[in-house]
Amino acid sequence: EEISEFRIGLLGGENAQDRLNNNECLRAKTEEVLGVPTKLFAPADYNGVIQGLLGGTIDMAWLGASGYAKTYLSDPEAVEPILVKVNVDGGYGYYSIGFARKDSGITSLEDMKGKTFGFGDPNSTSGFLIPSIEIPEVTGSTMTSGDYFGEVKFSGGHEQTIVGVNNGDFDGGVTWADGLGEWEDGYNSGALRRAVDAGLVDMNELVKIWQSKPIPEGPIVLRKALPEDVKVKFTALMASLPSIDPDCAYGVLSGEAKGVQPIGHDAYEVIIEARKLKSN
Amino acid sequence: MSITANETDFLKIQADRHFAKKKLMSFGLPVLVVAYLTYIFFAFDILGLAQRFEADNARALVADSYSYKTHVTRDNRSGDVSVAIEGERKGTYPKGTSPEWVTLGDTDTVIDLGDGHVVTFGADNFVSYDVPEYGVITAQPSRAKGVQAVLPEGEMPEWINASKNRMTITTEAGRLTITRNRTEVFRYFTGWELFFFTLDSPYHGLPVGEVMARALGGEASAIWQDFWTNKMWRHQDVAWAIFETILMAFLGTMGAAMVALPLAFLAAKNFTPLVVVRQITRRFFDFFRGVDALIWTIVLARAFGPGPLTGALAILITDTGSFGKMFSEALENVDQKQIEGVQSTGAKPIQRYRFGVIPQVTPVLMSQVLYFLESNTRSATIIGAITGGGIGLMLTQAMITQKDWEEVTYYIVLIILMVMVMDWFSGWLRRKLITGDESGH
Amino acid sequence: MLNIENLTKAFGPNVAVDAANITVDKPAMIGIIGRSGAGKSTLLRMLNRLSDATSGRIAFEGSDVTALQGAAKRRWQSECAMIFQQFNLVPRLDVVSNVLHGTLNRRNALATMFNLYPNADIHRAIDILDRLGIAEHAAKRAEALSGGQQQRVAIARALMQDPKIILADEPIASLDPMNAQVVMQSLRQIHEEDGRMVIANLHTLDTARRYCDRVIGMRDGRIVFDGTPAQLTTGVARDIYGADASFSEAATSTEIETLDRPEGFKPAAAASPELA
Amino acid sequence: MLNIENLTKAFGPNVAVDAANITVDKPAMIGIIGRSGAGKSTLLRMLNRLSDATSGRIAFEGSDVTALQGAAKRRWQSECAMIFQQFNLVPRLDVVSNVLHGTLNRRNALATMFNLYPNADIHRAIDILDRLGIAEHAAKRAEALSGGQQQRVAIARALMQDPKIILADEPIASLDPMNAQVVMQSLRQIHEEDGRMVIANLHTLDTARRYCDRVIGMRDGRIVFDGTPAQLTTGVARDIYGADASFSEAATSTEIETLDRPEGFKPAAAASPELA
Amino acid sequence: MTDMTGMSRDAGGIRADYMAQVRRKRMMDGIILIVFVTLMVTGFMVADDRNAGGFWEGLHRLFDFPKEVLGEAFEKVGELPAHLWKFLPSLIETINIAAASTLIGTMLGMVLSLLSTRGMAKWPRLIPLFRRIMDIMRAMPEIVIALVLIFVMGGGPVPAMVAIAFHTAGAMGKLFSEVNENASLKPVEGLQSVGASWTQRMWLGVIPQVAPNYFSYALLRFEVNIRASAILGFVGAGGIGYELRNAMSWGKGQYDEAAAIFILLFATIVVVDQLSSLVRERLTHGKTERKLEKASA
Ligand SMILES: Nc1ncnc2c1ncn2[C@@H]1O[C@H](COP(=O)(O)OP(=O)(O)OP(=O)(O)O)[C@@H](O)[C@H]1O
Ligand SMILES: Nc1ncnc2c1ncn2[C@@H]1O[C@H](COP(=O)(O)OP(=O)(O)OP(=O)(O)O)[C@@H](O)[C@H]1O
Ligand SMILES: [Mg+2]
Ligand SMILES: [Mg+2]
Ligand SMILES: O=P([O-])([O-])[O-]
Repeated sequence: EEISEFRIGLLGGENAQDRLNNNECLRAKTEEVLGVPTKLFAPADYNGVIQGLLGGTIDMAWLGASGYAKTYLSDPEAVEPILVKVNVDGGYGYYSIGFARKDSGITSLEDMKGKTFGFGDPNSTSGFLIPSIEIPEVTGSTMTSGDYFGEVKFSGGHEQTIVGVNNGDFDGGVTWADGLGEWEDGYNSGALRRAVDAGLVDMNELVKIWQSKPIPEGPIVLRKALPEDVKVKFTALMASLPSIDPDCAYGVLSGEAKGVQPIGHDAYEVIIEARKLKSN
Repeated sequence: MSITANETDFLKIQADRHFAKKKLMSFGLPVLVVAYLTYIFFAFDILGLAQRFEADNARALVADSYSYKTHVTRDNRSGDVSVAIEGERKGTYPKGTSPEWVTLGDTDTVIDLGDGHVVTFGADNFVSYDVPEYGVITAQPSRAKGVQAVLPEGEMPEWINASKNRMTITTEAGRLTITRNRTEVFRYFTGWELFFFTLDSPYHGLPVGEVMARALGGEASAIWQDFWTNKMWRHQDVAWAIFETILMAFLGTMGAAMVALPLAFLAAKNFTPLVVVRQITRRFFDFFRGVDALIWTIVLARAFGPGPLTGALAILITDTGSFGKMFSEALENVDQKQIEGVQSTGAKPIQRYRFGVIPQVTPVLMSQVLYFLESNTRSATIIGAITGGGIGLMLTQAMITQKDWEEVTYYIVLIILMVMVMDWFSGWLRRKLITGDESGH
Repeated sequence: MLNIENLTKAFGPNVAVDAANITVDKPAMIGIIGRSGAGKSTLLRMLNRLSDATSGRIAFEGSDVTALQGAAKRRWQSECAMIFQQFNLVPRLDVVSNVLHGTLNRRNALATMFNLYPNADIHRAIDILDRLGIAEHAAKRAEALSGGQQQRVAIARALMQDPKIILADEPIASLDPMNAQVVMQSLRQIHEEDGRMVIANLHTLDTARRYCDRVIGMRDGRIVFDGTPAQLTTGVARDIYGADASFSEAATSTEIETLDRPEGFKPAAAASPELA
Repeated sequence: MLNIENLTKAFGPNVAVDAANITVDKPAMIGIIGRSGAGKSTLLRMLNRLSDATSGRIAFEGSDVTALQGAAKRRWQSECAMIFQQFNLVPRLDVVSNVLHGTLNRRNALATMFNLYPNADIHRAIDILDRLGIAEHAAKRAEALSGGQQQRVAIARALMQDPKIILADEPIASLDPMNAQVVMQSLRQIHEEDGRMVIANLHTLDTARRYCDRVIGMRDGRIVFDGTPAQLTTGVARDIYGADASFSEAATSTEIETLDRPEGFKPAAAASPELA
Repeated sequence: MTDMTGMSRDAGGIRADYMAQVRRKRMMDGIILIVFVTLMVTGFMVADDRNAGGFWEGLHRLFDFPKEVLGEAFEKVGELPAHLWKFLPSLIETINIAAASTLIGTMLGMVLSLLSTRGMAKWPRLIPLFRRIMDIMRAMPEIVIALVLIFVMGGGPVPAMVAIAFHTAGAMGKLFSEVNENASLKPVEGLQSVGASWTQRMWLGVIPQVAPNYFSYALLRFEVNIRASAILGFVGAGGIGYELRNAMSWGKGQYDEAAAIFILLFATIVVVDQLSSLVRERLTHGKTERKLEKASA
């Protein structure tokens, strides 16, 4: 069988156009390698990409762990993980960080009792899934509005959470960071760092109130139904990207990375179980 | 006197009562409105909102919409100094070059923020900021000891925000942020920088006349290319996005009109005497219309994926509902006489519709379709924000990441212009097609 | 040639036309009179097959018109043109297009959908309009014409059908006396020159008397008079209209002459009536 | 008391009222005649300050009316009621409300918006309606009344203003003769009983003659006649109307009596005039 | 009837003229048809090409998503009443946003329309200004205003309300001024002659004439605004749209909630739609419908 087109889905987190720009080099290389027209798509939220993968209209995406779990739970035959990003330190994990405004006097989850708490996107691992499981372990209560927190809301995404906390819409919220580097810089990479770089927040005015256990980096996935040679060619391209074009890899992998390494479905079983837990 | 005094008295009493009722009515309505708005006032917590109102954000938004900032950054680990417009990679000055207010030295970098404000990056991560009428602030960030700021005598003013590992100084001239890893200066300028050409273009910074002259000198296509592919403002992508938005509106509206017209006959009393068929068709219209285009977008995204086609189909489905309803109402209002006139000549049913019905309803239908074309341009903006296409996505994403407010402003201006142009265009078409059509074939 | 036998039309319990019998042997100009609700329109509509008879039979040149269905029925309609009180033109279309509607039955449906009429038809339409004296309005929209002109367009459409019978349902009721005369003259002339049968519902006696060879009177759905204009005396008219002795023909007249009545001038009186 | 000096109104190059001079010493009933376009309406509208004069001056009891602005101008309007040819009532509101509009200027704006009229005003409104013979329609919507009744409501509204002057712009032009008479009688009576000044534009000579103490004739914006009804001879009238010898007053008459002219009955003629 | 006997002198000329007109007309019709068809076909091809999935390949998957949602909803149909109850407050919030913004927008639109109708305007010279203001208010998509306001004052119903009210004011202003243009100015002049102020003239002279039409348009707008406020919830402005997005994007496991929300939303829209057409029918006895057409024609 043949494909006539290869379609790459891009998850949110940045300006749609920045995302397209950052991945333009990957698009060109893929087109060259596969010999078919390749296109980039940048839907507004995680769900947009996931629906595309499920419906077979998107062939490849770099999902979050929870996003992968959702795809798998909806249709186990839809996609398969191929590669995962490896951090500069060799690990492939990141953290969900709980934070609040310094001037609110909140310094820990205890202080958050009765306050407004902000999640990100429902399909985010660090912005919802992991904290929604690990935070109750600390507080000993559920995440339902009124149980422990006064109100629990979804901001819609990591950026909105940060701005929301900074503006006082939420008393505290969770977002992701690599956990490396300094707090005052917003860590080495992650949503906080981007907000600092953009001049949106001053880390002096924020405090960390919670940190999760390491979260496995999300997989780069391909649609299972793709022809085998396409999968092989594309995986090879992705795997060699950091070495052949570091600049391109920086854009595609959202910052410094040591490289990518193969990964399978098993690495995400935990997340899938976690996600099942949250479904009613 | 036409009537007796008695009767007049009776009339007066009646009038009194009448006016009492009127007073109640004319009071009752405003009272209801005020009561409801009061309820809303509390239900929506407007007082609390006023407290949370972020004047700073509003100011930042307004300021950023017509100004830009240039970042001068030193990486305190490597000592490298870079100058970048809006701090973005695509706005970075090539190594060794800088705007004239930044003097790059071997060890010292002198940044003149204007009005006497001067920031100097010295050796060993040393930073000094000479603030007129206040004094010189120095700092020497290091990994071990933090920022180590030294301020002039006296109470620390509120425009300085300092902690062990971080210090921010915000003045009218600009902003200085020092952390252990980085030292960064912002200077603000009015305007939309790099709107025409980015720094890597040879045409950047040239006066308009000069660019014009070069364009006439045969460089027109190169100039256009540099402008069109401007990485900062991405004019090409924006143009495509606008086009996609209009395309969604056009395909959706026209497609819906074409689907709805035959269906409308099924829903019109005078054309479909069968109650069952009529009711089923009408309920279908209600359903298509009642489920908003937004939800159709989500439903369709699974089958067609993100993109303008999905948006166009969502508009098509919703508007089939709206048009179906409106068209069938128009059809129910047709003048039977004309149809009978055509029928009496022995015309076939299809000819009866063509000449007895269509000429009557075209003006109404046409004006409704064109009105929707304009309003769908607005809807398409929103739908694009969800399906991933068009100017709507660019706008919402630029807003959500909350940095490039000048881009947000640019998109908003473009959207308003786009909608106004479509409004004007549909009005023009309406006049041309409906009133200008003399023989009305 | 035309045989109407026991033709009846009931709307629920209400019998609009009650066992009408009419026989016409050769093309004639026939006027049907009767007051409002007598069943005149219903009769004509059944003739054109715009509505179906409840019982009874219409035969034309031997064939049973009441039994026709589908294409055959439309064929009949094209042979039996109808002119309406309100003209029933398509107001937004131009005059020639309206006239061309008379050919719809003969032409291919698809072609007409796109307004593709043969040039010969267009020329004939203009000739007919010319004959009726309104050729100069050919390109105007029908709605831009006066009532009398519109009715002549309707007649042109009827002529375009090249019909054997022309049915006219109160063709002049919406017109002023001047236009009424022009329209009736046209119908008469068509009858005389082309030898077509014309059946016209009329609501004024004098028109029927002046223009028709034969007058049929209807009352409450039944035919109560059938004879020459000469036989239509005031007494008979009173019977048809169910009027009493105060009935005066002038009340229903549309004659132009009767409008120019002499007026007596009387100077303003000085006395003013009491207020209230 | 009323002094109009060199009052002029120009619409672009077109001078509607050209240096009009009128002096009125004591309340009178004044009729202004002249043909269409003579400037009658424009003159009244300037008096009421509905439109501004181009030049010239209106003085009433010493004060300069032309110079008033804002509240003072509205004050003047309330003292100088206006009655319009088309009544200018609010059709959807009831009669009493329309009459009460006469008090708008005196009452608090907010109160009137909520229909808070004092009961005394309501009673007075009904008394005035009663005086004009239409009290029984008090509760009806204005649009439900006949033209003559509506004009009387308009007069009632004017009276409600308790004005010093009543201006009436062709108050009877939209009315049938019977209603015209009632309305003119009412105006005359108001003048006589209340001693208010009434200035009425009229387009019929006989009305002016019968009801007015003084008649002013306008032609092309200029005042060409100012005198008693007796001085208004047919020759003068011809001058005012710019008519030739064929001018007959009857053509403009609205007298009731002239309508009941005997009618000669003429049977329908058989001859038909040639068409075209 | 001289001209009925033969062809008149100029009938030939008329014939030629008319034939020329027919030819012109046919050509214009042909060109318009070709342009339209080309636009539709190429437009479709461009959209199809720029879409992730093609139209024809996706067609057979059209019902995949509804099947998934309905499947789960049926599976857990027992929980439906509880869900309906759970989301009722959000629905009420959405309806409140729509109602309040319709109310405020309509009142604002009323004033704007009076200020921009010839013969009624308080400051006739500023009519073009008020018209442009209304154009801009109308052109501004709600989502833009809402997102900006969310940035400035945080999420919640108020940004949505302000955004919708703003847009509504512009849209209503335009519609209302069309209604005003059909209103008679005579009563206004009548009131002016008694010395009434501008507000009195408008309130007593104009509003009674146009109120039924205003009301009917406002009801129509209320319907539109319910949808708009649901959409804004989708981008973070609270109400039922927010719940719907969360349920929808979580996907399998919460589709039953999505279905419940959907039922609420759909039922509301249908009820309001039916109610408003009933009221409008009563109010104007079908008059407005015709006016509407005329106004838009
Ligand atoms: N479609 C209909 N449904 C029910 N009753 C009808 C219908 N058409 C006509 N009628 C009734 O049939 C009777 C005859 O009506 P018809 O229109 O034939 O009278 P007419 O003589 O043409 O009167 P007119 O002078 O008013 O046109 C009337 O009582 C009328 O009410
Ligand atoms: N608003 C206006 N703009 C321009 N010209 C006007 C205006 N109003 C009146 N005119 C002109 O002023 C002249 C006088 O008009 P006016 O209405 O005063 O006449 P009139 O005597 O009341 O006539 P009529 O009997 O027709 O009411 C006319 O030539 C008219 O065309
Ligand atoms: Mg009839
Ligand atoms: Mg006048
Ligand atoms: O799934 P996340 O990348 O948002 O943690």
